[in-house]
Amino acid sequence: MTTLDTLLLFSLLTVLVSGLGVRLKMIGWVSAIMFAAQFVALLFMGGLGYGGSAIESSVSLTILNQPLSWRFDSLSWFFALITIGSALASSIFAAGIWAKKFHKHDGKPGLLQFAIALNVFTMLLLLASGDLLSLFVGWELVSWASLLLMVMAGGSSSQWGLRYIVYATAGAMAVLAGIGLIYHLTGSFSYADLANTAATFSSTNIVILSLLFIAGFGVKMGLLPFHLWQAGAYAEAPGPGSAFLGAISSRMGLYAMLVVVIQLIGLARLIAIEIPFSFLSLRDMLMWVAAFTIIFPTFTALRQNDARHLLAWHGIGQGGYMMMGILVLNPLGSAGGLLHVFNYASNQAALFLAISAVVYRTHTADLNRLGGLVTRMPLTFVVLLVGIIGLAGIPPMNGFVSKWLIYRSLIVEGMPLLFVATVIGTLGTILSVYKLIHNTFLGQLRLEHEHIREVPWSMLAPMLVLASVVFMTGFMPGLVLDWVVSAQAALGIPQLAHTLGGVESATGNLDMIWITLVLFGGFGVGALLFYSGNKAKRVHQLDNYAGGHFLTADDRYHYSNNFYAGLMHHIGSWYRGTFKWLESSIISIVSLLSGSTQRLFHSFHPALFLLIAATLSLYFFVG
Amino acid sequence: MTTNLIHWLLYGGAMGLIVIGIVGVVTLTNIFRIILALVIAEAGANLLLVIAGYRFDAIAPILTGQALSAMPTTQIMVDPVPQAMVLTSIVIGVGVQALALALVLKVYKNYQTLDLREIHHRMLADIDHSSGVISLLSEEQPKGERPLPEPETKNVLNSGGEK
Amino acid sequence: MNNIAFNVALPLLTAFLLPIISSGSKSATRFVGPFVLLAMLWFALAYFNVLQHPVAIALGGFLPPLGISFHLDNLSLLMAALIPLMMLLLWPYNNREGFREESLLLLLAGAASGLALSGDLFNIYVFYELLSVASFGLAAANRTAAAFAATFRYVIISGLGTVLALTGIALIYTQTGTLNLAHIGLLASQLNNPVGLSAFALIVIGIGVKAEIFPVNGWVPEVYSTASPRISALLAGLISKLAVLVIIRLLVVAYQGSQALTLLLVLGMLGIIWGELSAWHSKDLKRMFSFSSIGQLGMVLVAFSIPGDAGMAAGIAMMLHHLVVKPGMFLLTENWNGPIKKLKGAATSSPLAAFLFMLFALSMIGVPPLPGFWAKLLLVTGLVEANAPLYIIALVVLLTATVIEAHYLMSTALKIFSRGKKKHFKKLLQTPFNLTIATIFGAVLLAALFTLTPLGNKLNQIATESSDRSLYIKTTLSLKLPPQVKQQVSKVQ
Amino acid sequence: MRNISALVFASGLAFLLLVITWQFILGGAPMLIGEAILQQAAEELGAANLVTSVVLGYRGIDTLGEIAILFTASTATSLVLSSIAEKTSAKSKPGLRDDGTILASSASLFFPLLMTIGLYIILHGHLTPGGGFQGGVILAAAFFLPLLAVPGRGVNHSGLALVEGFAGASFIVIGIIALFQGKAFLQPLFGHGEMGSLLSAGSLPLLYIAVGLKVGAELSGLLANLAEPSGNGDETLSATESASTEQTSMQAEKTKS
Repeated sequence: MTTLDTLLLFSLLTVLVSGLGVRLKMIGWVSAIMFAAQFVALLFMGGLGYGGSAIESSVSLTILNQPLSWRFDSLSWFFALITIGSALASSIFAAGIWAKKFHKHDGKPGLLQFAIALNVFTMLLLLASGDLLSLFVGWELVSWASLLLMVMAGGSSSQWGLRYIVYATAGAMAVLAGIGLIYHLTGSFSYADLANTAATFSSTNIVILSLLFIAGFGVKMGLLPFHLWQAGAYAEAPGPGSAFLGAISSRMGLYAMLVVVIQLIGLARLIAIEIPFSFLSLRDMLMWVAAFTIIFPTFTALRQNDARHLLAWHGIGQGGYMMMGILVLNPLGSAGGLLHVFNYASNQAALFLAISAVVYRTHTADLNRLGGLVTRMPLTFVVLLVGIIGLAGIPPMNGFVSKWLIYRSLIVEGMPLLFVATVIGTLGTILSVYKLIHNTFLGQLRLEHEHIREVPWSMLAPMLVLASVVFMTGFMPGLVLDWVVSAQAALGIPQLAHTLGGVESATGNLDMIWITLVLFGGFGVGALLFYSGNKAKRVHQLDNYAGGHFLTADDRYHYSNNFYAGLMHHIGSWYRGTFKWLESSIISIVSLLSGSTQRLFHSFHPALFLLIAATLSLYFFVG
Repeated sequence: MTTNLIHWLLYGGAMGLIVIGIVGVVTLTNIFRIILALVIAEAGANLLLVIAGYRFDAIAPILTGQALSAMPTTQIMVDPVPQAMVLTSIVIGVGVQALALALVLKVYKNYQTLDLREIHHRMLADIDHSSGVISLLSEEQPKGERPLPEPETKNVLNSGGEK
Repeated sequence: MNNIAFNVALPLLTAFLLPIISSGSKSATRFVGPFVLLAMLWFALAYFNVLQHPVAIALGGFLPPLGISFHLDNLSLLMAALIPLMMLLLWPYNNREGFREESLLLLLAGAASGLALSGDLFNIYVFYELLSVASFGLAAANRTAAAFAATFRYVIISGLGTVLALTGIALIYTQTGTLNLAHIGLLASQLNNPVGLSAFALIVIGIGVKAEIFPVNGWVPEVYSTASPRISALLAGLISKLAVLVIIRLLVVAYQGSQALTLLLVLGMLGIIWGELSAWHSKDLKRMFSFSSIGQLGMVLVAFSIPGDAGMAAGIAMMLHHLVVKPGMFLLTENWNGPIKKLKGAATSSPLAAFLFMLFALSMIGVPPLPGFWAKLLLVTGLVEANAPLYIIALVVLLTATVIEAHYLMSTALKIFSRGKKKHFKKLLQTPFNLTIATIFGAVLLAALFTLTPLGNKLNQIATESSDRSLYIKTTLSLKLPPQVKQQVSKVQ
Repeated sequence: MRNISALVFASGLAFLLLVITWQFILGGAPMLIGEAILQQAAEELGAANLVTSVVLGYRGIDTLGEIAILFTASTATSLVLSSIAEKTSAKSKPGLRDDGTILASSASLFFPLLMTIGLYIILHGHLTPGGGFQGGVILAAAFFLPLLAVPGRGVNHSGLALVEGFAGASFIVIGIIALFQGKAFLQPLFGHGEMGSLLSAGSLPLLYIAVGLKVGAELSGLLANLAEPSGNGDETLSATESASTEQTSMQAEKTKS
C-alpha cells in the first residue's frame, strides 16, 4: 500500500460517503473533512514537489490483455495539489450556510458535494495514469464526471452541458484515434514504448498524432475553435461548482497534452515539421492558436453581462497563456505556463467564490443589476480585488509572476508578434475585470441591496484563504516555483533557476519580494498623505445632487449598461460570434444529412434498396 | 455446346423468373400482386435449385424394376438432394405466402385499400400518432387549423433596456 | 443422456403440443414454456463443462457431409445458451390471451437454437425461415393496423431476401456440390471466383434483412415501433445476432478473401452512417433505438470485416454488448413512448428507469470503464491494426458516429433528468414488470464490468477458436468420411 | 422514377446473373454428395425412393424444420386473423349459404376419393414419387373442397389442432426414441425390410405419415382460417371492392405512364 494508494482510497471513500449520504444535512461538512484528509494524504507525498521520484500504485489491472497501471510523479502531484486545494475550498464554501439556502431553492447540496468528490477522484485517476489506456479511461471519466457537475443546476445549464458533452466526446474520439494509431505504431499502450519509439515515427504520423491529441485535449482546454462550450457550462453550474470547474477542470487537458505531446512525443519533432506554403512550423501554428485563444475569448468576456460568464470566458483565455508558455519550450516559458496553472486556479477559485457570495446575498449575477456593494460586503470586495489583480497579471499578485515569465520567454526567444498578442490579451483582461469590480462593488448601491450584510464566515474563510494564497505566492513565488521546477524535471524539459523571490537567471531577473515592498512602500506614503489631510465627511450616496437636482433612488447615475461602448463600436464586429459559424454549420450539415437518411427509411418501397444492393454487390464481385 | 446452351437457357430461365419477381415486388403497388410477384421470385429460386441437380439422360432417383435387386444401380440418376431441398423450400414458401395473405386481409380490413403507397402513408401516420410525434407528412396535408406562434406580449424596449 | 438436439426438438415438440395443452389447462400453458426454456438452458450449459474442443454431432446418424451435422463450439453454445436465457427474460408471463404467442416464442427458440448450432447451409436456411415466420407472427402480435402494415412490409422484404439467399445457396451448390459448411470450407478454393463471391453477396444481402444490414433494413423502424417492446427487444437483441452469426460462419469457413470482407466493411460503414444519422433525427424513443440498433449492427459488421482473431474478438464483444444493452433500452420504451420532448420529469417518476437508461446509454457510447468501451476499444485497435485505407475510413466513421450517438442519447438523458410537471409523472411511470427485466439487463452489464478480465480471456479463447477455419473443417469432417466422398475430395484437391 | 430505377437495376441484375450462369456452366456442376447418396442410400435406408431417403433420412431435420414452419405460419395466421374471427362470431353468424346442390354433393363425393388418394400417396412415399407433402396437400384439398362448395361451413378447428399437434409431436417423438436407444436424433428405427415392399425402409413411412397428417391438417387449418372471413356477408363485398380498387390503381398507373 503506497501513499498513492492511500490518496486514491481516500478519494474513493469521499465519493462513496458523499454518494451514500447525499440527502444528509451534515454531508457538506463530512465531505469537506474528507477533502482535507485527501489534502493531508497528498502532503504525505510532498517529496514529489521537491524532486522526489515517482510513486507507483500497487494496483494494476490487465483487461483484454492490456495492462493498466497508475503512478504519480512531480507533475501529477503539482496538478493534484491544485485539484484537491480548489475542491477543498469549494467544498468548505458549499458546506455551511450556503447549502441551506441552496437547498431552499430546490438545489441538492449533497449532490454538489458528491459531484465535486467524483470529479476529484476521476481527476486523480487521470493524473495518476501510468499508460495511454489508463490515461484515456481517466480522461473519459473526468469528462463525464464534470457533466454531472455542470447540469445539476437544471434549467439552461442542461443545454450547455449537452453542448459540452458533444464537444468532449468529439475530443475523446480524437484522442482514442490517436491512441489507436500509437498502438498500431508501437504495439502497446505503455508510455515507455511510446517514448522509446517516438523518434522513429514518420513526420506524417507525428503530424496526425499531434493534431489528433491537441484537438482532443484542446477541446477540454477550450482551445480555439473548440471553446464555445466552456464558458456557459462552467458558469451555469452551482456557485462553488463553478469555482471548482473554473479553477482546475480544463487544466486536465493541459496535463494530458503535457504528458503525451511534450513528454512522450517531444516538442522538438513539432518544431522540425514545417507547414507547407508558410513560414511556420507546426509548433508556431499551435502558438498562434494559443494566441488567438487568449485574445478572442478575453474580448468576448468583455461583452458579458453575467459575472459568472465573464469569469468563465477568462478561463478560456488564460488557458491560452499556459499553452503559449509551454510551447515556447525554454525554462522561462514552461515554468511560466505551469506556474500560471497554479496562479490562475487560485485567482479563479477566489473570484468565483466571491461572485457566489454576491449571488448568495443578491440573488443575481447580472452585472447590470448590481453595484455599490463595497460598503455592504467589504471583505468579499477585498477578495475580489485581490483576485482580479491576480487575474489581470498586475503586481504584486501571483498572476503577474507567471505572465512575466511568459512575456519574458517570448521576448528572449524572439517572438515579438506573439508577445504583442499576449499583451493585447492582458489589456482585454484588465478592461473586463475592471468592468466586473466596477459593476458589482463600486458605484451606486441599489435600493434593494440596502440591507444586505457580509456573507457568513463559513463562506468567507475559504475566500480569504485563497486571497492570501494569491498574495503570498505573488510575494514569494519561489514557494510554488519549487514545485514547478520539479514538474519540469518530471517532464524532462529544461528547468528554471529560481529563488524565493522569483527568477535569477541569465535570461531575466525578477524579485517579487523587492517589488512588493517597494509597492507597499508607495502605498504607505500615499496612505500617509491621504489620512494626514482633512478628514473626509461621510454622507449617504443619495445625499447628493446633480445638475441642480437632488438624486433619488430611481436615478441611475452609475452607468453600467453598455460598458465600453466606444471600444465595442470599433472592435465588436471582429470577434462577435467567433467560430459560431463552424458549430452551426456542422449542426446544419448533420441535420440535413440525417433528414435525408431518414427519408430513406420513409421511402415507401424498401425492396428497391434490396434490388439495388444486390445488383451493386454482384457488380462488385463480377464486374 | 448444345448441352451447355440448353443448360444455360434453363439456368437463365430460373434467373429470369427471380428477376421478374423482384421487379414485380418493387414496381407494383397493389399488395396482393406484390405477393404474387414474390411467389414468382420464389419459383425462380426453386427452379434454380432443382436445375442444380439436373443431369442429361438421367432418370429420377427412384429404384424400380430390376434396379431394386441390382444395387447399387448402374443407371445414371439425377441428384436427389436438390429435389429434397426444393420440396422443403416450396412448403416454406407456402407458409410465408399464407401468412402474407392473412396480413393483406387484415391490412385491407383496417385501411380499406390495397395500394401500398396509401398503406405506407397511413401506417406512418399511425406510428407518428401513437408516439405523439407531429408527422412530417402532415405538413403536406394541413388539417384546417394550425396553432399560430404566441404573439410576443413582452415589451421589447423594457426588457432590452435592462440588458 | 444429454444431447444438444433437444435444444431444437424440445421447444418444437412443446410448441406443437401447446394448442392441445391449452385446451386442457390454461395455467399449464403458461408454465410449460419457461420450463422448456430452462431445460434448454441446462442442456446448453451442460455442454460447456464437457466441451474441451469443438465437437460435431451427426443428426440422424448420417455422417457429414451426407447428413446434417451440428457444430458445437464455444460460440454456438454461447448463443444456444443465450437464446433460452433471453427468452426467459422476455417471456410474456402476464399474457392471458392464449397460447399462440407462447407457441411462436417456443418455435422461435427452437429455430434460433438450430440456426446457432447447424453446420449445414440449407439447414441453416430452413431454420432461418422458421425464425423469420415466427418473428413475423410476433411482430404482428400487437394487432394494430400499423403493426399489420409494418409486418406485411417486413414479410415482403424478408421474403425477397430469402429468395436471394436461396439463390446464393443454389449457386454454392452448383459450384461445390455440397451443402455442409465444413465440406464447403474444404472446397473453398472453388468459391473464390465471381460465382462463389456472388453467392456470398446474395446470401449476405438476403440474410442481412434480419441482421439489419444497411440497405435492406427498411422494416426496422416500422416494426420496432409497432411491435411491443418485448418483441422489439427480442428481435433487435437476439435475432439480429443470429443472422450475423450465419454470415460470420460463412465468412470464416469459405470466404477469407479480402473482397468478401470489403463488402461487409462497406455495408457496415453505410449502416453506421445511416443508422446514427437517422437516430439523431428521430423524435421518439422507439424509433431512436431502432435506428441506433441499425448503427450498432453496422459496427458489428465492420468489426467482423477485420481479418483474423482481432476482428472476431471485437465483433463478438460488440455483439454481446449490444445483446445486453439494446433489449434493456427497448424495455424502457413501454411507457416512455411519447415524443422525447415530453419525457421531462421521467427521472422523478421512476428514478431506477432513468438510472438504467443512463447506464445503457453510457455503455453504448462507450464510456470507460463500462463494457461498451472495451468492445469499442477492441474495434478501434482492430481497425488500426488492419491498416488499410478503407479501415481507416471506417475508423473515422465509427468515431464520428459515436459523437452523434452521444449527442442524441445525452439530449434524451438530459430531458429525462430535467424537472417536469407533476401531472405527467403518472404517465411516465414504468411498469414494474418491464423495469425488473431491464434491471436484470443492467445488472448483467454491471456484472460484466466487474469481471472484465476473465471475460476478456474467455472472449479471446472464443475468438481464436471460431476464427480457425481448419479447426471447423477438421471437427466436422473428422467424423469418418464416407469413402466415396473421400475419393471425390482428394480428386478435387 | 422508382419504376425506371427498378428497371435499370433489375436489368443490371439480370445481366450479372446471366454472366454468372455462363461462367459456371462451362465448368459443369459437381455432384459430390448427390453421387454418394445415390450409391449408398438404398443400402443404408432401404427406401426405393431415394428422394425420400434424403428428405426423411439424410436431411430429416430439414423436414422437421419445414413442418414447424407450416405450423408457425398457421399459428401466426390465426394470431393475425383471430380478432376477425372473434368479430364474426359476435355478429350474427350467417346461415349456411347453399351455392348449389351439384357443387355441394360433388364436393362430398370427391371427399372420400381425395382422402384415399392422399393416404395412398403418403403411404407409398418411400416407394414411388410423392410422399407426405404431396399427400398432405391432397388431404387438405379434400377438406377444403366442401368448404369452397358451401362457404360459411365451419371447420372443426379443435380436431385439426389435435391432429396437427399429435402428428408433429410424433415426428419428434420418433426422433427422440432413437436418441433413447443410444442412436442419434432422428436416426431411422427398425430393420429395412424387403426393399420395394410397403413395409420397408424402417421408420421412414411412419415419419411420412406424421408429415402427411401434419401438412394436411396445417394446410386445411390455414385455408380455413383465410376462408372464414370471406364466409361473412360484408367480406364478399369487400372482395369485389378490392377488385375495383385494383382496377382503379391500374388505371392510375396507365394514366401515369
